[in-house]
Amino acid sequence: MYSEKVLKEFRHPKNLGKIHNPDGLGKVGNPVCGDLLWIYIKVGKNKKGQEIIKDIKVKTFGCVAALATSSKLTTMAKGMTLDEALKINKEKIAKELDGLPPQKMHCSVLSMDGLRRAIEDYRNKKAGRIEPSKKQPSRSSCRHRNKKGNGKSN
Amino acid sequence: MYSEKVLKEFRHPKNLGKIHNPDGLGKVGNPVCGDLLWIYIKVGKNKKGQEIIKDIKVKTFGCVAALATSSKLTTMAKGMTLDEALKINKEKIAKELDGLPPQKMHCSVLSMDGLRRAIEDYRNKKAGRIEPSKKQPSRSSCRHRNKKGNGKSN
Amino acid sequence: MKRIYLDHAATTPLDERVLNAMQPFFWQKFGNASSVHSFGTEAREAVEKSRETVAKAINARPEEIYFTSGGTESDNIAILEIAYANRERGKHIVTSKIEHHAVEETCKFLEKDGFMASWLGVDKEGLVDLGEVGNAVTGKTILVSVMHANNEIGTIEPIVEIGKICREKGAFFHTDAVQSVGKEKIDVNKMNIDLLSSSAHKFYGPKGAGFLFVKEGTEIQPLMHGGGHERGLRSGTENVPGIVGLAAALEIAEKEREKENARERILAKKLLKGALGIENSWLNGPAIGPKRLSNNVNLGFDFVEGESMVLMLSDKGIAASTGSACSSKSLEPSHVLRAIGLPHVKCHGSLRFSLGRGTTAKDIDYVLGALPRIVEKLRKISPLRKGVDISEFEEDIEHVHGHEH
Amino acid sequence: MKRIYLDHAATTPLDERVLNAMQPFFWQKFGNASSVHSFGTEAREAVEKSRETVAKAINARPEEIYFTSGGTESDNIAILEIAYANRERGKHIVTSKIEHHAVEETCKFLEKDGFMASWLGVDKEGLVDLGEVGNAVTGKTILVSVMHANNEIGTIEPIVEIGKICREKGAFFHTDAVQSVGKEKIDVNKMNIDLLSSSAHKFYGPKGAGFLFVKEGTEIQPLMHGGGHERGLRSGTENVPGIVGLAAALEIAEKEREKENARERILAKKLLKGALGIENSWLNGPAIGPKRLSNNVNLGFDFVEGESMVLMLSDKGIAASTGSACSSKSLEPSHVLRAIGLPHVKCHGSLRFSLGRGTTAKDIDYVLGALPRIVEKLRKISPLRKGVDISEFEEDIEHVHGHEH
Ligand SMILES: Cc1ncc(COP(=O)(O)O)c(C=O)c1O
Ligand SMILES: Cc1ncc(COP(=O)(O)O)c(C=O)c1O
Repeated sequence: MYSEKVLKEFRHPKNLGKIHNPDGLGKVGNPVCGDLLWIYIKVGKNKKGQEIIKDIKVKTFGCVAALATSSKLTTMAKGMTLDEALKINKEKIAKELDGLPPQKMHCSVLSMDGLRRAIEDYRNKKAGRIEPSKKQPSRSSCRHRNKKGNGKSN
Repeated sequence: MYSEKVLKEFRHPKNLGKIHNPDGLGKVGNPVCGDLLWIYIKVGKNKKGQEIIKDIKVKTFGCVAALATSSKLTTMAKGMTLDEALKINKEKIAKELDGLPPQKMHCSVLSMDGLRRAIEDYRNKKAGRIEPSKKQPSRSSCRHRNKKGNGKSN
Repeated sequence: MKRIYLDHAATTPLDERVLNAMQPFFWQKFGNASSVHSFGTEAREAVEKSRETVAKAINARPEEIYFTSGGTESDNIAILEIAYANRERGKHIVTSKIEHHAVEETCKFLEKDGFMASWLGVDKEGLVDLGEVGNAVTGKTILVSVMHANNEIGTIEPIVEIGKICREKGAFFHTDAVQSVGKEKIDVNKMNIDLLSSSAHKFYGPKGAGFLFVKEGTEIQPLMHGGGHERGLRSGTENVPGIVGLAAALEIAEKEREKENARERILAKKLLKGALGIENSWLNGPAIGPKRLSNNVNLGFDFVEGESMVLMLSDKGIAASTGSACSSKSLEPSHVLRAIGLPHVKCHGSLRFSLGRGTTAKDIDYVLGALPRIVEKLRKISPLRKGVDISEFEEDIEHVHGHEH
Repeated sequence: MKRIYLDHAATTPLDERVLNAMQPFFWQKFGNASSVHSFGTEAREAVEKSRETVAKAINARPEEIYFTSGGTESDNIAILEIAYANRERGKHIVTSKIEHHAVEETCKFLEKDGFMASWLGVDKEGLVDLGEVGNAVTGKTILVSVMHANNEIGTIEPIVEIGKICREKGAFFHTDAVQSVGKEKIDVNKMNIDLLSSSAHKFYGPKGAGFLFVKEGTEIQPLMHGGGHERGLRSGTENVPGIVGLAAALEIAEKEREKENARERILAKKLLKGALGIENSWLNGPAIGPKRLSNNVNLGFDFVEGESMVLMLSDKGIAASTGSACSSKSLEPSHVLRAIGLPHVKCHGSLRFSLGRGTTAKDIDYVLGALPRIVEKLRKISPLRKGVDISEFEEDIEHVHGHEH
C-alpha cells in the first residue's frame, strides 16, 4: 500500500521532536480522526536578508502516512524562505514520497497546513497580534476523510 | 450421482432386446424428453394355473437410469403372475437399485408404466379388443420432468 | 486402467507450473493482502503483480481487473450489477439463446425482476446475426451480453462487431469468455468489450478463482458487500494462491496458445473424421476452423442417448460429456442444440469431446476404437432406428431419421 | 529475520496436513464434480464426503451445508437472500453494532433498498443485551444477524439465547461464525441457529473456500444464478480442492480445539500481563476467559496510533493488526471500539494480537521485549500526553487521559 519512500521516511524520520521557545507553532489535525501535528519553527535570515526557516521540528500522532509526510515536509522546508515554504503543497510532498494512497492524501494536506499555521503564528506574533485563529477548522478535518478506500477488516 | 447398484445394472443389463411375436407389447416414453421404452412379454402358466410372465425383454432409448431401471424391472417381473407384476411400483424398483437421484425417479415410473401397458395389451388382445389405447398419455411425459435438479453445464 | 480425459471444457487439471507458483502462498507468504505488516505486503504485491499479468494478457489496465471466485460469479456481477446500477437509463438487456446457464439464468432472474430481455437467435452453426443485434439494441438497452465462445459446440461469436454496435448505441457490452480466455487472443480494446468474465480452472488454473474485466468508467455496483476489497466491487479476503495461480496459468496459456491450438486442431480433425465413419452421425456447430474453438468436437448420433454413451466411454477410461446440462443432471434437452435448430430427439444423442494439453494422437486412436462399438451396442437395445415411426408417442414429434453431415 | 505471526484473526497459514488432503484434487482427481464420467464421480464423492465432515462438526445434516467462496459470500447470501425471499412477511431485520463489514455493509445495503434495520448496542465488553434483542424483534422481523465471536475484541455473544428469542418470535437467526468455527464448539441445533457463515482460511484451511449452513426448511434464494450447483443455492463449478481442504482443516481444528485453546489462553494471558506493564494501556473487550476467544488480545495505548505501531512491530518481524479497518485502509475509527464506548481518540491506539498454532512462549517474550520500546518511541514524538488539552482542535472531543484497565 505504501511506497518504498514512504516506508523509508517512516523508518528514518527527520526533525521529530519539539523546539523550546519556537518562533512559530502550528497545531493542526484532529485526534478524533487519528492524526494530530504540531509544527515548531525557528526563523532566521539568509544572506540576502530574507526570512528563512532555520530550524523546524514536528510532533505527530498519526498513521504511517502522517508520520512520513510530516517528516518529509520538515526536510523540504528547512532552509527555505518563508515565502518558498508557503508554496509547498500536498502534491509536492506526495511526489517526494513517490505518491500516497488516495485515502491518505489528507496527511500531506495536514502537514502542509501545519507549516502554514506555524508561519502564520510567527508572522502574527511579529505583527504583535496575540493569538492565531485557533478555532478556524483545519482543512484536513474528518469531513474530508470519509471517502472509503480499499477497506478491510478481518 | 448414481448408486453402485444402478451402475452395475447399467453395466450388466438383463433381458435387453426384443421378443418376436410377443403376447404383449408396451411402448412408453417420449424421445423428445430423451427416454423411450418398449417392453415385450410372453405369458405362460404356473403350476397353479395362474398366468405368469414367462419371458420379458425390453428395448430402451435413454439415460443411465432409464437403462438400469428397465433392466431391473424385467428381472423383477420375470416369473411373476400378471397380478403380482402389476403391483410393482416405482418405489420398489428404486429400492432394488439402492435409490435413484430425485430427478431420475421418472425412469422407474416409465418402466413400471411400460410393463403395465404390455400386460394391458396382452389382456386386451385376449379379450378380443383390437388395440390398446395408444394415445393415452404416459404418466411419465415430459411434464413430470421439468423439476430442476442439481444441474450443471460447463 | 488407462484414463483419457477429453472433457477440458468442463474443467482442466492444474498445471504443475501453476501449482509451483502458488506454493509459496500457502504457508510462507500466507498473509492477508489487506494487512499492513510484512506478511500482508508480500501478499498484496503478489496480488497486484498478478493483476498486471492478467491485464497485459487481455490488453486492459490493472485497475480494470477484478478478481472473483470464478466464471459464474463474474457473469453474475457483470449482468446483475450493470442492470441495477443503470436501471434509471433503461430496463432492457440483450443476450443470446446459447449462453451458459450462468448468463441465461441471471438474465431470466432480471426478467422476473422487471427487466426486459431480448434473446438473440443463432444460425445452424450457432452464430448470432449482426443484423438482429442491431435491431435488438435500442436507446433503452443498457447491457448486451453475448458469449465469446460457446461451451457446447465451440462457436466463436463475432464479438468485435457486436461490441461496435454496442458502442454506437451506448449500451455496455459484456462477454462471457470463460471458454475462450487462454485459447483465443483477446484484446478488450480492439474488441470493444466493456466487461469480460473468465474462470481459471478452464485454462489449467485453480478452481475457485476467476476475474472480471470492467472497463474504466463503467457504472457498476457490487454484488457482495463487505470490507471493500477489489476497489469496493468484490469484498472478501483475497484468495492469494488462487489469484497467483490464475495469473500464472494465463501467462502460460498465452505463451503456448498458438502452438497448442494448432496441435489440438489436428487432433480434433482426426477425431471428427474417425467418428463420422459411424453411420447416422454428424458434427454439431461450425466446421473445424476459425469459427470454432480448436479443442471442441461435438458429435451427434441418432437413436442413442448421450449420458449412456458418456458412462460407457467412462467405463473404457474415456472422459467425455454430453456437452449439455440435459442428460447429466437436469432433464431438458440442450438449449444450445435446440437453438441451432436440431430436432428435440436428436439433442439427446450429442457427445462432446474437448481436447487439451495432455491429449495425444494415440488417445484419439483409442477413442476411435471404443466409440463405434459403444454406439452400436446402444443402438442394438434402442427401440429407435431409421424409419421407426415414433409419432404415436407425442403429437409434435419430429420423425427420426438420419441427419446430413 | 525472525518473523512472528500474531494476526491469525486476519488469516492463518494453510496446515500442511490440509494441503496434503487437497493435493490429489489438483491434477489427479481434478474432474468437474458435475461430470458423469469417473473423473467427475471421484470429485463428487470428495465433495459429498467433505459436506458430511462439515455437517458433523456443527451437528447439522449434510444437505444443510452449502459451499461458498468464503465468509463474505456466506454472509451476503444469508442476509440478502433471506431478506429478499421473505420480504412479503416483513421488511425488518435486526443486527448488532459490532458486526464485521460483511454483515454491516450488507445490512446497510438492505436499508437503502427499503428494509428497516435495528442496530443492537453492546456493553463495555462488547456483549449484546438480551433484553434489547427481545424488544427489537417483532412480528415484522424476518432476520436477526448477530455474530458468534467478534473479530476485533474476541467477544463471544450469547447466541444460544438470541437464537431462542428468534425461534419464539418466528424470525430466522443468522450468525457470522467466521471467527469462531474451529475455535468454539458449535452445535447448530442446540444453539438455535438457522444460518451460519464460515471461512476456511480462518482455521488453517485454504483461502477462497467457505460454507453456509442453512437449516432445512428455511426460505432462501440464490445470490448467484447459473448451473444450479449446491442444490440451486450456489451455482458455479465446485472448488473441489478448496472444499476438501476446508473439511480437512475443520476436522483437524475440532480434534485439537480444546487442547489448543487452553495452550493459546495461557500465552494470551502472558502477553496481556506483560503488555499492561506499559503505562496508560488497557485491554479492549472481555477479560480473558469464557466470554472471549482464547487467541485474541486487543490492547489500547494512549497517545499513539495503531498503524504506526503495527508497522514498527512489523519492522521487528512481528505481525499484528490494529484490529479494525480504520487505520489499515479506511479511515473511520473502529466501529467496534466506538460501540463499546471507547472515546474516539482512544480507538486509534488499539493493537490486536491474535495467536495461533505456531505461537510459542518465546514469541510472546520477544513481543514483550519489542513492544514497550515502540510505544515509548511513538509517544516521544506524539504531541499528546497525559493532561494535554486537545479541546482546541474540535469541540466534541474527549479529554485525553489514561483509561482504567
Ligand atoms: C467476523 C468475520 N466475518 C466475516 C469475515 C469475512 O470473511 P472473508 O474475508 O473470508 O470473506 C471475516 C474476516 O475477514 C470476519 O472476521
Ligand atoms: C461459457 C461458460 N460460462 C460460465 C461458466 C461458469 O464458470 P464456473 O463454473 O467456473 O463458475 C462456464 C463453465 O462452467 C462456461 O463454460
